[in-house]
This record gives sequence, C-alpha cells and structure tokens, in this order.
Amino acid sequence: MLEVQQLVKRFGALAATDGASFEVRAGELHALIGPNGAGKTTLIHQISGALAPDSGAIVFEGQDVTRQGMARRVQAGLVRSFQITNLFKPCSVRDNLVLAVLARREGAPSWWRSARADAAAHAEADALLARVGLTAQEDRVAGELAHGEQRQLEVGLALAARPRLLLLDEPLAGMGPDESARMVELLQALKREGLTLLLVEHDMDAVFRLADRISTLVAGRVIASGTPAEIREHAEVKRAYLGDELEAVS
Amino acid sequence: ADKLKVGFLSTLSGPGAGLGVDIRDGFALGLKHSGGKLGGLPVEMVMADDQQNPEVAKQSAERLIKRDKVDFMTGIVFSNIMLAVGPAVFDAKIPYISANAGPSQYAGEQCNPYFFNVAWQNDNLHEAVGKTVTEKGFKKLVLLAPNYPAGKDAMTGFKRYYKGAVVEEIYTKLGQLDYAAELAQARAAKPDAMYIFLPGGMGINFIKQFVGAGLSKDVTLFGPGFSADEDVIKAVGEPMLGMFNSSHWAHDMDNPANKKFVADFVKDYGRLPSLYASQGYDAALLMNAAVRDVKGKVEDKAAVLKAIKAAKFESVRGPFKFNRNQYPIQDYYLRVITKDGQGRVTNRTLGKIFTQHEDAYASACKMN
Amino acid sequence: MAESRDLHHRGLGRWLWLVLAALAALPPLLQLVGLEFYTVVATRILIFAVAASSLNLILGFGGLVSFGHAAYVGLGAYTVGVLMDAGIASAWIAWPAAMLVSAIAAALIGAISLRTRGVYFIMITLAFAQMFYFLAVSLKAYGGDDGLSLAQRSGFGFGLDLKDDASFYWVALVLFAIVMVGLQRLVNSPFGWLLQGARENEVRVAAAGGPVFALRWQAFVLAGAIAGLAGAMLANLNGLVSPHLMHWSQSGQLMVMVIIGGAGALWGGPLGAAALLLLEELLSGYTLHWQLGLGALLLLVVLYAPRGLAGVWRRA
Amino acid sequence: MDWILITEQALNGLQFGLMLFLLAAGLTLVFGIMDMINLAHGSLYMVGAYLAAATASATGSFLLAVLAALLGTAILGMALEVTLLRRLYARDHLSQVLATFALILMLNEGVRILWGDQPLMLNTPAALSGPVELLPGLFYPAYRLLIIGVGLAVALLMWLLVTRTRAGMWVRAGASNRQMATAMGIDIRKLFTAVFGLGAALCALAGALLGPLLAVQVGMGESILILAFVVIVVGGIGSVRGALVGSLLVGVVDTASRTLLPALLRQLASPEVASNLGPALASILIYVLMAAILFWKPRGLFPAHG
Amino acid sequence: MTALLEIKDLQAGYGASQVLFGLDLSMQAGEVATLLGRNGMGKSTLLRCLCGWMAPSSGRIVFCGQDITGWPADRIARLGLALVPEGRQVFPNLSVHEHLRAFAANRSGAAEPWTVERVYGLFPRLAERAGHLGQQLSGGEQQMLAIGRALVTNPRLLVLDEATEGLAPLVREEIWRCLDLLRAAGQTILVVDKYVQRLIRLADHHTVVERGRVAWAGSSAALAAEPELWHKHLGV
Ligand SMILES: Nc1ncnc2c1ncn2[C@@H]1O[C@H](COP(=O)(O)OP(=O)(O)OP(=O)(O)O)[C@@H](O)[C@H]1O
Ligand SMILES: Nc1ncnc2c1ncn2[C@@H]1O[C@H](COP(=O)(O)OP(=O)(O)OP(=O)(O)O)[C@@H](O)[C@H]1O
Ligand SMILES: CC(C)C[C@H](N)C(=O)O
Ligand SMILES: [Mg+2]
Ligand SMILES: [Mg+2]
Repeated sequence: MLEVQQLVKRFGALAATDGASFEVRAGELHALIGPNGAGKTTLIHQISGALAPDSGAIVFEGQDVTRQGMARRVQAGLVRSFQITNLFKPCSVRDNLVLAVLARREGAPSWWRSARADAAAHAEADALLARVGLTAQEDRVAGELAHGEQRQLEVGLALAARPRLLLLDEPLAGMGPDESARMVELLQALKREGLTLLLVEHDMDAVFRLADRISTLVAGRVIASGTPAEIREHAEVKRAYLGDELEAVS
Repeated sequence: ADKLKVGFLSTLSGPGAGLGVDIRDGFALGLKHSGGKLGGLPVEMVMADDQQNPEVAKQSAERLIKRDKVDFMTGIVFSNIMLAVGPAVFDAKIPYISANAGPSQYAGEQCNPYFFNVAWQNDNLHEAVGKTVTEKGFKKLVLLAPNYPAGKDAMTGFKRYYKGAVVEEIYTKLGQLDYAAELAQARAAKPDAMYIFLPGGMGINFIKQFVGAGLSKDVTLFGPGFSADEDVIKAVGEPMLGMFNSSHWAHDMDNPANKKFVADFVKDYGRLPSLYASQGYDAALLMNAAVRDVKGKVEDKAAVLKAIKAAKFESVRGPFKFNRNQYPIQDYYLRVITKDGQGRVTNRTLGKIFTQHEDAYASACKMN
Repeated sequence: MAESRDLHHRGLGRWLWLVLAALAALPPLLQLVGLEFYTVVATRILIFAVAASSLNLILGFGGLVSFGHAAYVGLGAYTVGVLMDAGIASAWIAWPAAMLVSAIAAALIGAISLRTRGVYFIMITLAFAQMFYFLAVSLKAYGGDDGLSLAQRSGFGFGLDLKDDASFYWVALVLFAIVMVGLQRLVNSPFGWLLQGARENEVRVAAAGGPVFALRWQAFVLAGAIAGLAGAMLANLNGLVSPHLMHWSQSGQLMVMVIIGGAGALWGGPLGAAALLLLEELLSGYTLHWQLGLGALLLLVVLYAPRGLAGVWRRA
Repeated sequence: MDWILITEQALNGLQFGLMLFLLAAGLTLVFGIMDMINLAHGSLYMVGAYLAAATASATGSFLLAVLAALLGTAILGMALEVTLLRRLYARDHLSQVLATFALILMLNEGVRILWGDQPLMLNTPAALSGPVELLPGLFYPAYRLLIIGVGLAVALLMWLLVTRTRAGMWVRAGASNRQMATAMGIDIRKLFTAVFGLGAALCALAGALLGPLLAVQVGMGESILILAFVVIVVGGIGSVRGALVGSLLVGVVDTASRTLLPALLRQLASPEVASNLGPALASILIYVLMAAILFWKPRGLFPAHG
Repeated sequence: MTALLEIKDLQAGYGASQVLFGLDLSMQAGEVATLLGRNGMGKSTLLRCLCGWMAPSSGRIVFCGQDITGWPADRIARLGLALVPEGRQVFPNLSVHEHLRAFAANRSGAAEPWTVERVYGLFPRLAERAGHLGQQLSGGEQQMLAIGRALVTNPRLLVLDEATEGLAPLVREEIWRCLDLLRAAGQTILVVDKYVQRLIRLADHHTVVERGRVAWAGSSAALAAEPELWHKHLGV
C-alpha cells in the first residue's frame, strides 16, 4: 500500500534520512522503531508531506506522491497524527472534530451556509466522538483535557480525514498504564475495521502486541523489516535499539 | 454680524512649525494693535494645526467651514497645503487672506476672487536673488529645493533672472533634514555658488552641514529671505555671516508702521520678527481695514471682496497694492547677514533689487 | 486555565435591525439639534467601520496581522480619483472598479506575503503598502505628495446626490449593513470556521487536508476588495485622495481600531472605529494634549480589556 | 562619476547605516529575543535626543549631553519596562502593538508638554563641526566620522554580548521559554529590565548623535522606526549580526539610490520626470529589497541565533 | 538529621478546580524518592509548586532549611533545585552546547561536579549534536538535553518528571543506570515515572498519589510486596 524507496533527507551535513526503504501492506499495522534521532519523525514528516525529501520516492497505492502537497495526500487517504499533541486548543472537543471534518471535505468550503447547522459534519463528528471514546467530553475545551484524552482526540482528528493509511507518531508517550491500555484497544479496533496503520512507538510492550510487521530504522536507514518474532531475534536490532528490554517485557 | 470668526489654519507642529508660529504671533500682534477687534467687531479665533499634511489640512478646513462657520481664513504656510484646501474654501465663499503661501497656480489662470495674498507670489524672492547672482558674476550654480509646488516656483523664479549655467538642479523630499548625499553631489559638480530654497528646519540643517562638509570655503551660498531670516539665523548663528538674500520686508525698514511692529514684537515675544511674522501682522491689518470699510457687514461678500482688494491699510513693508490677480505689487530688497550694533547676527538691508515688481502670472488671470 | 474560544459568532441577532434603524435616523436628529456637521463625522465612522471590519476578517478571524491594509483603502480611493480625473464620475463604475483594483493588488500581495509567517508577514505586508505609498508620491500627474482633489462626488443617478451629506451617510450605512451581514455569514460558514481553525493551528488544518493557503488568500483578497470600497467612499468624503491614505500610520490606525474593538469579534471593527474616531473628536475639542488622554485610554483597554470593547460587552 | 563622490557617498551610507544599527540593535533584542513588538522604541530615540538637546543647551557640553541622554533614557526605558511592558511579554503581538502605540502617543504628547511643539536645536560640538581631509581632496565632516566610529564599536560589543556571554544565552533562553528559564535559576525579570535599559540607551545614543544632523522634534521616532523594523526583518529577527548587515544594506541602498537613481533617470528621461520619480523610486527600493529578501529567505538573511 | 525537603499539607489547583488536597512529603539528603500515580492525579502539579511555577493555595514547603513557599522559581533553583520537566522544554533557540554552558554551576558544592564534558560523556549523542538548536533535535535527544541541562547545575535536589518519556529502550536503560550512579554519589533525587519495577530497584522511598492525596507511602520492599497496590493505584 505504501512504498518508501531510497528516501534521503539532509539537514545541512546531517543525513536524517539516509536511503530508507520499506513497505507497508494493506490492512496491516506496521511499526517503525529505532533509536532516538534515528529519523523516524523525519520520515513520517516526509511521508505525510510536511517535509520534502531530497531524493527517493514515496509511492502510495501505486501513485507516486513524493512531490504532492500535504492536502492532496490527505485527500488520497494518507493521514498523520502528531508526536506533540496538536489540537485546536481553545475550541471545544466537538468543534475540533467538526473542523477536521470540514477541512477534509473536497471542493471549496461554502462562504454562506452556517457551519453550526451543518448536520452532515456534526453527524460525522458524533461518530468520531464515539469512536475515540470522548462523547462525554464533547463540550470541554480541548486544551483542558487530560493528557491521555488529548491523545485520543488527536487520533480522532486524524480519523476525521477518513484515512486509509494512518501515520501515528508515539501515540502512547506520556501515558500511564491504564491510559495506554485504552489507546492500545482503540488502535486494535481501528485495525479490525481494516485501517492500515504505521506506528512509531518506543513502548515495546505495545509494539509487540499490536504490530503485524516491524521495521527498524537506525541512522536514517532501515536495517531490518519483518514479523515481531523476526525482529525480536535480530541481532543488529538488539544491539542498536532493544538492548535487554524485551526480557523484561516478555 | 456682531462678531467675527477667523479660521487660522497653519502649520503649528513639526519641522515647519516655526513659520506657522511666527505668522500666528504676527497676526496676534496685528489684532492687538487693532484694539483686539477687527473693524470694530469682537473676534473669535479658531486655531487649527494642519501638521503640514494636505489631508489633515483639508479635514480641518471642512471643520472650520462647516462646523465653525468662519468668516475669514488665513494662516497657511505651505503652498501644497494651500492648493489642497483652496477649492473647499472658495466653494464656501470664504475670503482667504494668505499670509505666506503664494502658489503660481492661484496667480494665473486659476486666480480666484476669494484668494488674496498679502505676502508675495512664490517666484518673487527667488527672481530677486537670480538677478543679484547674475549681477555679482557667478556663472556655475547648483540649485537645491524641495520637490513641491513652491519649490518648483522657486527654481522657475530664480532661473527667470539668473543668466549663468546651472550644473546641478537637485530636488529633495519636502522636510528632508540630512543633506549628506546632496552635499557630496554638489561638491562633485564644483560650482562657484549654490542657491538653496529651504525654508525652516530644512535650511537650518542644510547650512550647518554645508559648513561641516567644508563647502563654504569654495562655494558662495545664496538664498531667498526664507533661508536667511531670524528663525534660521537664531539656530545657525555665525556661520551665516555674509550670506546675501532677498526680501520684500526687513526689520530695519524705516517706516513708522514697521518701527512700531518690530518694537512691540520684540517686547511681546522676546525675539526679532521674521518676514513670516510681518506677513501675519499685515494680514490682520488687512482684515481690520476690510471689515471696517464694510462697517461690519461681512455677510455682504461682494462688498467684503471689494474692500479687501482696496487694501487700505498701512503695510509694514511700505507701499502695498494688489495686482489684478490679488497678489502684491511691491518692492524687493537685497539683504546681507551681518552683526548689528548690539553684536547680534542679523540682516541688514543693502538696497532695492526690484521696484513695484509684478509676478509673471498675473497676465494669465482673467479676473479684474 | 486554558483560554476558550467559540468559532460561531452570534452577532446582534434581531437587535441588528434595531441598531441599523437607529443609525438611519441619525442625520435628521442631528439636523434637529443643529449639529448637522456631525453627519460627516458619522459617515467617516461608518466608512472606517467597513475598512476596519475588512481588516478584522484577516487579522481577527484569520490571525493574519497585515500591517499594510491602508494600501487597499488608498488604492480604492485612487481608483475613484483617477477615474474622476478621466471624467468617469459614476459610482456604479468607479466603486466596483475600486474594489476590483484593490482586490487585484491584494491578490498579488497576498500570493507573495502569505508565504511568510508571523512578524515577517507583518513586515512584508508593510513593505508592499510602503511601495504603493511611494508610488503614489511619485505620481506627479495625480498630485504626487499632495494628492489629487476630486472635482465632485461620485454620481449615483436616481436622484441620489452624494453632495448632500445625509444622502451620502445613508449610502454608507447601506453598504456598512451589507458588509456586516456578509461578514457574519462568512465567519460562521465552513470557510469562516476553517479560516479560524487555521488561526488556532495552521499545521493541523493542513494535516486534515484543509487548503490553508487558498483559504487565507481568498480571505485576503476579499478583505482587500472591501477595503477598496471603503477607500472609494473615503475619497468622496474627503474630496481628496493623497498618499497619506496609504501611509503606514493609517494601517496602524486601522489595526488599533480592530484591536480596541475586538480582534476576531464580529463587531470589533465598527466598535473600534467608532470608539477611536469619537474619542479623537471629543478629546481634541477638550484639550490640545488630547493624545495623552487617548494614549492612556488605549493602555487601559490593553491592560484591562484584552479582548477589546466587544469582549467587555460580552462580559457585561 | 569620480572616486571622491563615490567614496563620500559610501561613507554617508555607512554613517546612516550605523545609526540605523543603533536603533535596530535595541529593537532586535527586544523584539527578536524577548518577542515583544515595541513600537515605542522610536519614542525612546526621540526622548534621548530631547534629553541631549536640553542638557546641551543647559550645560553647553556635548559629552555631558550624550551621557545624560544615555542615562536618562535607560532609566526611562527600565521604568517603562517595570511598570508596563513586562505585563505584555505574555500577551500576543496585537496587544503589544496597541499598548506601545499608546505609549507613542503619550510620550509624544509628554515631550510636547515639556519642550513645546517646535524642534529643539542640538549643535555639533565645535571641535567636530568642520571637515577632515581623509585623503588629498577627500573632505569629510569630522562629526560624521565620529558617528561611524561609535557605530562600529557598539556593533562589536553587542555581538560579543549576545553570542558570547552567558547573559546573552540567558536572555535568549528566557525569550523562548520564560518559565523554564526561571526554573534554571535565572531572574528573568531583572534580566529583561536590564536588556530593555540597554536597548533604550542605544536608542538614546542614536538620538543624541543624530540630533545635530537632523532635528530634535516630536515624531522624529516614528519615521525612523519603520526603517529600523525593515532592517531587523531583512537581517533576520533576533540576530545582531543580521541587524548590522541589514543596517548597512539599507543605509547604502538609501544613499546610493538617492543620488544614483536620479542621475540614472536623467539619462533616460526628462529632468522633470527624473526629479519626480527619482526620490520616490529610491524610497521604494528599500521596500522592494525587503520584499525580495523575504520572498527568497522568508526568515531574513540570518535567521535565528548568532 | 534534618530533612532536605519537607512538604506539609499542600493544597493547590488551577482556577476553580482544586488538584492537590493536603499532600505531605519528606525527603532526606541522599535519598531517592518517587511519586507514583495514574495520569492526572496531581504529580506534576506538586512538582510545579515545588519548583515555584505555581503558588500553592495553602501548606508549606521547606527546602534546605528554608521555607520556600511562594518563592519565585529562580530563587528556588539557585538554592539548589533542578527540574527535568514534563515535555522536556528545551530552549528552541539555544544550541545544545549553549544549553549546557549557560547554566553550568555548582550549587550543591559537589567535589566532583557535573561539567559540560561529563554530560557529553554520559550522552555522546549530544556531543554529536553540540551545534544544533534545541528545536532541531529529535524527541529523545531533547530529553537527554533536558537531563544534562539539569545536571550541570549540580543541584542539591534533582527532580525528574517523566524523564524517560519517548526514549528508546536502550537510552532509557542508560538513564536508569545514570540515576543509579548519581544515587551512589549521594545525589538526592525525586522521580516521577511509570516504570514501577525499575523504580523499585532505583529508589528508597515511594509515595503513591491518588486524586491529590497520599494514598500510600513506604519503602521499596513494601511496595514490591504489594502488587495489588500497583493495580489499584497505578493501573499496572
Ligand atoms: N529541522 C531540523 N534541522 C536540523 N536537524 C534536524 C531537524 N529535524 C530533525 N533533525 C535531526 O535529524 C535527526 C532525526 O530526527 P527525528 O526527529 O526524525 O528522530 P526520531 O527518530 O523521531 O527520534 P525520537 O525517537 O527521539 O523522536 C536528529 O538527529 C535531529 O537532530
Ligand atoms: N494548566 C491546567 N489548567 C487546568 N487544569 C490542569 C492544568 N494542568 C493540569 N490540570 C489538571 O490537573 C490535574 C492534575 O494534573 P497533573 O499534571 O498534576 O497530573 P499528573 O499526575 O502529573 O498526570 P500525568 O501522569 O498525566 O502527567 C489533571 O486533572 C489535569 O487535567
Ligand atoms: C516660503 C515658504 C516657507 C513656503 C512657500 N512660500 C510655500 O508656499 O510653500
Ligand atoms: Mg520522533
Ligand atoms: Mg505529569
């Protein structure tokens, strides 16, 4: 579904992405792991269109999207969520979702009809609220939500774009065990619905529970791709990233 | 009418304020000398500051006309302001007595029955210097003036009588104060003299920088009275000694009206009057005479206009009369800056350049 | 405590018509008490209310701090002046032309300026406005520095004569009402929501697929056009178009109006315009040093009414 | 065009640019580093000039005048910071614009009340009022040379202060995240007050030095303020190096275009047209320069720190 | 022996909503203590009060023998408190090297103080990025920088709020090891984190916070012995 081919992105002398290649198959949850500064976020930026790669190609569902703008990719179903929560902070939870729905819609937005009376948008927002479990919070101001709830809303905003492939950058960061568990459940539910996911995460517990396949990025380059079992045993991955963490997990 | 409203719109703040203030003070003294009344009517002065900005001036004028319903207007210093305000004033049929601005436009085809100039036409003082410079044998000149209507008039006037070569003709932004670039340009042109029309603060700065740049050694500086009157002298001082300039009036002119004016002005304000002050003074006297002659009936516009045109007042500059375009016909003098008996740096009148001089535009005026 | 903001703006609701009716009755009332000169002042306020509202659209609702808005007002005014100079005095031609010229300028300036962000945007919009300012200064054919006097006011036909101050006022009032109603519809529409959304979080709107640049550019052009209309009216009111209309201090004044009134509040523009111009009128009659008082009042607004007069109103 | 003219104009551009730098340096500190738009920066320049003019006319000493201006304006700046401006750091740019615009009005009016509507005179010290012969045939006003020297010295000191000292780093840290900076043990309040005082003193220096060349008058701050903003934007906000380069660029372009452009135009068009178009085009050029720079480098020539 | 830190009956909140309802906490010099609890229970709020970012509505905080309640943050910091805050909060416009140089100090009077070089030794990744600005760093690099920045002040009390968030497993382990070392060197540390098992190995004393109150407090051994406590209060 998504193919990343020989991608390169330099910041001055530093090659943050250095010939990275991997693929995400339709319907799978693909995890991207790697040491800090390996270039995971930079890669996500390029796939989503926030950063332009220096060379290489990104192919989404057979289409070369390397030079497309972010909006075009979103319309095609390639959507991201953010590492740092990125909400419409002063707006209500509901309005956050309505905004995201409006933004996704194709064609020029109306200048005249009332957005508040836009039944279709609100119905969609209702559905999203339910999906991410924030129905009870719909009138609260987004900026005042607890950290975990903000994360849930973040995913909701991404879902509003009706993604076919959703890019998630550390959705579990800063969550306690119970909040993490809720988020993991949400991701599992999304997977069941047939959504393809690309997940960047340092929580190995979650990664090994959720992922169908894992790619490991080190210094801007994919050093291994495979099933969780394969990655777990991969010597280089162990040395570069996992250490003996997995013993503690399993 | 039982009282007279005079709208005094002038430049009272910013770099041009010195001129407006002098006109105002001169006018106030004229009013005082007329017993605090004009033509026997008590006077209400409505003051407004145009900030040397045509748009502000225009709005203030509207206010004077529509809200305050003034009977006379005066005070404007700069021709560009005058030209912006003129149409509204003439439309409202309010006699305007200009105590300074003398644009060529209103002297020629666009002359207007409601516009009177009690000072001069803009070209005049420059014409006088042009003649002098030619007579003194200077042949290579650099000219400098601000780029605005009176600046154009000035250069036109000067060149009308100057017969030598002009090696550089520089126009600057009105209100410019740093002349480093222009001085360098002038130096490169190697002139034997320079003629500047830079009234107010512009002239003050220019002359200081002219000396600072060392140009005064090789280049003789000429200017109209505007660039060499008391306001400039006060600020620049000694470096101005020896500068020739022209004027239609001087504080040392020997007539009783002027003696009284100068003495009382010094007494009231603690400084020597400038030519602007003399013009303001004359404007008040002219209004006084006109209102007196119509016996206070200022509603009768035709009579008022006629009375003004007759100009039955004693000008501090000596004989005064209006031309057909309602600009003065008068004498112009050559002055030089020297130290007077009390050691003050000031102007001394040397002699007449023109006698009963008319401006060059009057013939185009269809009014009679 | 986190700040909260509603994307929907209720406006005056039914009160709107009452307010407009009261405003319409103003000229005869002033006539009655012998203050007809103030009809002109009221017209000026309406015109500035329109100009400030157009700025509020991009500055308040769009979060785009344009420091060059006077340029569009000035261009509108010059269009009317230049056409009049060429003998075209009909408002039906000149005023739409003014809007068109300003819109075109805004389209070009916006296309370039909207690439920058924050302070750089402030400054690049200022830069373009200064260019137009100096361009007008250099146009000696149209008066240069000193501006161009209008021989007459624009003609409307149908027995409507702008030379009559009251008629002019009513024309301004009608246009003002149209602008206000239109603004309310616009900001409450999906377009308006997305514009506001991009103000809060540009990256997010883009990531959700929203065409941020196009949204902003359209708002920018529309605001330019409305400012051009205000300029067309202002030219007629002043009877003079001069570069001063485009001076940066004029842009600053418009900004001050919007901020005092309430940036991002529907009635922020009109409130600010009325407050500033009335204060000026009042204080300047009272003391020579009125700017001291005005400054102090502005400071109070900043310190104690951070959302402007509209915010005070809301709280009350 | 001979070399004397070119050299003289180059020096003029340098002198003008360095004066702009004095203003821009303070502005870039306050604006770029403390993220505060201070429109009243130009008013501090005006106050400095007035203090200098008043002191000079009272004591007759130019040196005393400059010192009084520096001290007085720094104190005024710090007082403003403590009483008013520090409440604005946390506010958005719009509030800052409005509040400092209000300050402009009040300071202008205050100066008018104290010193009147008319410009004050400030004379160059007698010793520097003449020309210096730099090279045979190349005369240049001594006073302008002094300005050039002072400007260069200040530029060097500022650059060292901001990029090489810990205080400079603290200021930048406090600017981007005030709360975190306090948790690192920095008294941001005092530090910002001091920075503000420094910015004000630089304004005063510019005001006192330019006073004799321009006029000490109400409103003198506003016109130059815009140019100072142009400078820091061209240079990259917050960058002292950028402020210097921007100042020199604007200074030289302004001077060059004021003389070269009309000369050039005169070759192409009638003198009438040339003299009309020239000065306006020269003014436009600076803004074209800025717009062009922002078009290609949307964050100025030297973005971010340094 | 007197306590280095003594918090008594602390109450605090945001606007109308109260978050802390009378919290007590005491730490000896040289001790390593933790604050545990689910999301939103008030751990960070307590730390904000401690470092001076927030004024408690009542209660007292005594640090190094001084009542610091209501002190401004910079004064508390200079007394010897350093915070690695939630969300890193590195300075976007300072380079890595400047972060470390600008705040280097020896506030505890340590004999072998942390220096810029020692921090680079601890996190070689930072040395590689020395010239980069804070905003150009990856999430994990920022986290390392935040820790290094606190260390170079050589605090009497080091406070870490979720300092391992977003770190790769290896680096996280690195941090734990570093904390072990610090502890061995006698550094007093207050940690908030979610890896309970690891914290039990690291710390002496634990306080479990539940809705702004102390729900449980005790030693590592006691905590290790009560897994149901984890489940109830920590959701593990
Ligand atoms: N704008 C930038 N300018 C310069 N360098 C950058 C920039 N953005 C990222 N980098 C560098 O690129 C490298 C990769 O960063 P990236 O954020 O992609 O890492 P990451 O894999 O997401 O790490 P983490 O797991 O810590 O979040 C880092 O070394 C970072 O310092
Ligand atoms: N700035 C704020 N304004 C309003 N409420 C806030 C604010 N910050 C935190 N809160 C609320 O205070 C409560 C306690 O928050 P705090 O950050 O102290 O929790 P925590 O225990 O640190 O949680 P976490 O593990 O998520 O960091 C939460 O309910 C949170 O929603
Ligand atoms: C001499 C000047 C001060 C003004 C000039 N007469 C003018 O009309 O503008
Ligand atoms: Mg990352
Ligand atoms: Mg927390």
